[in-house]
Amino acid sequence: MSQPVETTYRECVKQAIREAMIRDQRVFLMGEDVGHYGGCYAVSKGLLAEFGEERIRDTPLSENAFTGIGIGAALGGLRPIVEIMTVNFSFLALDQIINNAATLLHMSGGAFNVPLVIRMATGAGRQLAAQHSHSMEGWYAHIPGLKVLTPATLEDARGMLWTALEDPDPVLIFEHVMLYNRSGTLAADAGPVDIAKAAVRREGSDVSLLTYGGALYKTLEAADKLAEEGIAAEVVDLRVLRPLDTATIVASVARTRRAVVIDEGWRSGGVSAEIAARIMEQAFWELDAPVERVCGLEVPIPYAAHLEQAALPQVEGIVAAARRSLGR
Amino acid sequence: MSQPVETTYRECVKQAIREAMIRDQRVFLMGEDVGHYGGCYAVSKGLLAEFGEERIRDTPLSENAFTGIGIGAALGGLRPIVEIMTVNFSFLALDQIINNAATLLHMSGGAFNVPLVIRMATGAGRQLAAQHSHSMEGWYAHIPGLKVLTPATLEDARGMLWTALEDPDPVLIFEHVMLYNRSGTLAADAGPVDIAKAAVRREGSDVSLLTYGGALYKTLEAADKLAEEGIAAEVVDLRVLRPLDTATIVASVARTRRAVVIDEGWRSGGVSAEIAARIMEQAFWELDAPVERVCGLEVPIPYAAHLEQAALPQVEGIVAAARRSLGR
Amino acid sequence: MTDIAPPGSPAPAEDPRAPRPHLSRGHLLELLHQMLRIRRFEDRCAELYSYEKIRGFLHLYDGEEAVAVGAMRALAPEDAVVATYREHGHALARGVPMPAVMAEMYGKREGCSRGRGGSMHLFDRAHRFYGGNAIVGGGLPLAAGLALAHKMRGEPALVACFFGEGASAEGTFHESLNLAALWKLPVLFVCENNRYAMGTALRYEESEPQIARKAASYNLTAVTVDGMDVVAVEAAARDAATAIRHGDGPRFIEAETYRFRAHSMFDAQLYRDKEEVESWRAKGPIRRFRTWLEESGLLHPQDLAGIEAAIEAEIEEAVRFAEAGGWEPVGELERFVYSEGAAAS
Amino acid sequence: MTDIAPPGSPAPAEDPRAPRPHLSRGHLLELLHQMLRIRRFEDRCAELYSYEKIRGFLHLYDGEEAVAVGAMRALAPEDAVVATYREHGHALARGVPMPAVMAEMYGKREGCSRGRGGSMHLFDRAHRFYGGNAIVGGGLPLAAGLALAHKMRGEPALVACFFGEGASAEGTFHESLNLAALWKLPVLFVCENNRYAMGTALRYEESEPQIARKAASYNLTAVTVDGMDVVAVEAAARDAATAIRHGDGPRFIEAETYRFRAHSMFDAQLYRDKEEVESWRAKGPIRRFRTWLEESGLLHPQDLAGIEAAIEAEIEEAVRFAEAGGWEPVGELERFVYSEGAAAS
Ligand SMILES: Cc1ncc(C[n+]2csc(CCOP(=O)(O)OP(=O)(O)O)c2C)c(N)n1
Ligand SMILES: Cc1ncc(C[n+]2csc(CCOP(=O)(O)OP(=O)(O)O)c2C)c(N)n1
Ligand SMILES: [Mg+2]
Ligand SMILES: [Mg+2]
Repeated sequence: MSQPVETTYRECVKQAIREAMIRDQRVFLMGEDVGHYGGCYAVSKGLLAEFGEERIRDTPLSENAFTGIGIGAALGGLRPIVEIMTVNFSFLALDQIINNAATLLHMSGGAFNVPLVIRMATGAGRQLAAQHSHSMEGWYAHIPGLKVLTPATLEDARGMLWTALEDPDPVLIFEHVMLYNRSGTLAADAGPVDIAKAAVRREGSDVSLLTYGGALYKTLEAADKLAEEGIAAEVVDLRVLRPLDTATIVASVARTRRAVVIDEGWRSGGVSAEIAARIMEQAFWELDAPVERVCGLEVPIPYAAHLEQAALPQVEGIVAAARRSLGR
Repeated sequence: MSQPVETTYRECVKQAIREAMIRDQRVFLMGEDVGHYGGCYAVSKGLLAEFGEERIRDTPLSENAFTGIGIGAALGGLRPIVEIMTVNFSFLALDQIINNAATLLHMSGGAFNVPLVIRMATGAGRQLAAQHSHSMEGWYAHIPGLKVLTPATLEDARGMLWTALEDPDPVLIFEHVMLYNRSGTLAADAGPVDIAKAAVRREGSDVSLLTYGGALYKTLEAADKLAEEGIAAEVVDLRVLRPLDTATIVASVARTRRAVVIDEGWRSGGVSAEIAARIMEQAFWELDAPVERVCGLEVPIPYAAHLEQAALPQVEGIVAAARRSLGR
Repeated sequence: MTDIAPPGSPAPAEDPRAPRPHLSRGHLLELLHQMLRIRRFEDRCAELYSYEKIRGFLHLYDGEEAVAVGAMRALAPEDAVVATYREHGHALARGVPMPAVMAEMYGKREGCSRGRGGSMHLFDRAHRFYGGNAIVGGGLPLAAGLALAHKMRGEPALVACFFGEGASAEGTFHESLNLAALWKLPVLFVCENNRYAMGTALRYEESEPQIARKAASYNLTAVTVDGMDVVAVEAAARDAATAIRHGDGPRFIEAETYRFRAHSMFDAQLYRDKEEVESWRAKGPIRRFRTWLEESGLLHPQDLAGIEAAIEAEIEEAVRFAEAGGWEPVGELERFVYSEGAAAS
Repeated sequence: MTDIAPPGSPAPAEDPRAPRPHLSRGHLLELLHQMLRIRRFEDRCAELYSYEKIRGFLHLYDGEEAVAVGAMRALAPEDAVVATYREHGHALARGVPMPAVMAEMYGKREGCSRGRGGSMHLFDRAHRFYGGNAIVGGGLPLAAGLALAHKMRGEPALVACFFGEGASAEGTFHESLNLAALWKLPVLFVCENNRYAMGTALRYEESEPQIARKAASYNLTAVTVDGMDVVAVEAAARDAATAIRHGDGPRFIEAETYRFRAHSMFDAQLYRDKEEVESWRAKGPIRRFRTWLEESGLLHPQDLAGIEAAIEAEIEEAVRFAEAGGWEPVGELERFVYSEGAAAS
């Protein structure tokens, strides 16, 4: 491993795109304002100058068509990265994502696979209200045929795209809006990472805190707080929501016998439900307490800061749930 | 209760629409081929002649716009029934359903509610393959602001629409394609039914079979089989997937101490996951075995009959899961 | 009342049924007042944004005031309005009270959306202001649906639907225009063609950059007007509204305009150069109209002072109201997911 | 080779770069052969449907054969094709082997989609046949995307995209045409205007019923041809293909045609009367072309007998192949949700 350098999550995503473009002529980036504007979260700033309009391709506001064009281009031998600005806009492209991208391989009996990567910003925290702030990655994880990635660390922001572009099937990458400015150090030559396994970000023996994406850092903070109380929490970063790495989850819960799932998305039918169900199925007899869920409130995300924050999982709530699961 | 008459599920839906149209001038039906064609599942056959083109309104192929028009018309004081032919096409309208219908009331601070009913056909069994056969009602149940109904009986097919039209908020009704031809008897004057509660369709003390929609009848059949083996299965018809009637579910499981969820939809992140998670949260200490799930295989629904059937929950699988939960 | 024809105003309304706009001096001063009111209000919002009183996205209407102000004059109280995330101007011109708008920007419970909406989601039932929609193109079907309700209920009201030229690339534009034309719905579509969708210039958006021409392909009457000329916009809107009220079906106005500032509050504006912005600023709707009024002797210094003072006072009052407002209690957060009285999840 | 101009064929190709179609007798007989082949194949499918060998939805192309057959003649093997759920004709005319198509109708593993697709989802990699799409309008973006790949990879291939007039009301039509025109993508859009979308007549679908006129509003060249005249369709397609291959961007052909039978297998056809159907049947593409060939002395009874016999043999072989085929083992059902070798859920 080479010298670590200071960087940000945003920069990691950008460098991941850059390198992919350099490495593979079939790769291009397409989406609204990825070019002349520089990306609505400034991720692709500078790339237009480096790669030109063909490969850093500004699209009109046409989510369904440009996502479908990404699918077609993938079928035609390219490796498109389609950027959808914000997860709420992806609903406009849902027909193409589900009825074509996720379905073509099976429906064609294996004839046509779709090596497409779709990136989008997800999550709340910027007071953008009810049409810009939801966390739908867990919802997409319901769909067979898709893979769903949620990079939370710099390393994953840097490395997941590479692996995703090598995947023969459609991969969705959700970047939490509150992570872009996150800074830290990373090996200068950081490369691809696996997109199959969850990662234990902190070891502990008393309770498993299972989370992903933007909620990882609140969860780590909660683990710190719990440590002060003498509770050793294990923090598992799911990393990939489909296929879920059930083995790592179950192994952790088998050790700690208690679990809390933290998910910014809505509770009912979200990631947290599926994880609770799988733990029930595969580790029921190891459990000393029911799985707890700390989720986003089931409301459209509101604008006012205090309401928005109240709608999201917070450190205190995570700590309280962990305590509850320990009967304290 | 008046004299029972022979009827079908299809006829019940039609009469429910008819009566609503007669009762309330604000009600109208809008969708592709509801008029001149008579409805792609023949539900609205004859209604055009009775009510005319204004109120039985054929639309062009424009799912997003006509669903949005339904929302606007509801805002404008009408009571639209929007028909989307098949659940897979509703993805084209998802932006309007989530970003507007489900969101407007909250986002406007209570200023604008959306009294809209959207009906659609759901489910597999007719060999219509991967773009016509999915069961997404559980997926929609993730969305706050929506109500999700799944009438399985003639009574509900007849009565839920009435109540839904009186609801001030958007209600989605999913009609399983395999139910339309189902026949039976119903009171001639059958009227509205509640859209809040689950119903125990068969009582039993050994295991709770929790299901809804098209899978209800397979589940009742499985309960018969189980009875032959001396296992008394309770069958709960969820009826409403959002809001879930957790109280009825938990009460049943508290009695039987064992549960199997049967859902034609995909397993991961589906209705079955949420129910398992809620049982875990609210009846963990009453459980004698982990909650079992019998779901659709996680594949796009295939065309060939044997593959399609293999992708769906079947009586044998339900029976086996119930046995497993009883340790037999 | 005198009829006055300002420079650049269109030829007399094509539709003989359209009442000639009564361009009395009072009327003209009112147009100026409304445009200035929007401008000053937004300037104050930008300031408040830097103090972090207002957060989230804030899309200013600077340069486009003539469109909302001109078009709104053609509406009656029973008409409905559907706008975009760049809708402060539409809300104010429509009559949504400034204090409620400002309180909403603050996220206060006294805001017109009880703090849940913010800048992009202004709503007001009393003025039939249906938002505030932050999904580009998302408002067009709503407008068509409201219009369908008017039509089926036999109400003479129309729906004014504002959106940017960027929205015209979305599928909803196509579907909504087709349906509105097919069903002869009383919608006044107003496309604010400010030549950019965020940082994407018109030539990267549309194979047919003249949006009115695209609209006309749906077999409806579509015109292009100088969106920097408030009187021209008003005349076009009155003309269209008259036709719509006579049952002619939808009308379409493309207002050619320009956004002087960033797309939202911050934006490096790499996609256009300063000279372009400056050349448009010279044609600014307020500057140009005021100059013309002054040169025509219709605007005296004391008129302007009076207008500015009234606006200043109104804004002060709005800020005071917003500052004094309360925060919606967190315990109320789950209200309005479903209607009061209906079962909740 | 003789150039022959059949009745109703269009004026010589507008584009001087377009090679004049070589309408040799062999070519003409081949057109008839292909149309008849589709017809007989589908007649057999309808029969097999009543025996429940084929299930699900089955959308017949009866009356529209000239469109697929004519257009497909303009394509080269390296071109790609995107079609709809009414695509037996396209698949056969493109060269997808009939046995694989028939086996797919049966749901057998030897089917071109291994039994997973059925009638609405025929696929074939070898012939670059990208389906079979049962979402109306769902294929247009795919076609534009394939064309983008051709363009970016510097390949001369084009993409032929077939869809009904009903699809032109969908948002994807609008978005895809705009993008194809904006980016000058090598797509040949072929709209099969058969006047009905299921039971919804054109006048209930489109405020502008001339689909080519709508298409032209995207600033691309669009023509309307007699879709009942196979030679006219071929000429128009060749003309368009030439322009596309020269880098002119997309072209659009509206083929006016008619569906003689029910939308799918069953349909009470309440939405049109028998006389209308009969009057179109008289213009049927096969009947008319055959009659003309006979009257011109180009088709002798023994030619027709030979063609019919060849088709009969091909269909028999296809049915035999399908009957003899196996069922995909249920254990394989979860294959192809993800690509082989990639991690599965
Ligand atoms: C469906 C959707 N896609 C993308 C966005 C992000 N976005 C917000 S405004 C905008 C540009 C819209 O341009 P235009 O319609 O011309 O309106 P203007 O901002 O110029 O007034 C974009 C891309 C969005 N809000 N909704
Ligand atoms: C998005 C979508 N909406 C509705 C349907 C149901 N449907 C199937 S075919 C059809 C009519 C399509 O008409 P057109 O495009 O003219 O094609 P044609 O069947 O006439 O060849 C409809 C409504 C569908 N398959 N997909
Ligand atoms: Mg714009
Ligand atoms: Mg048609």
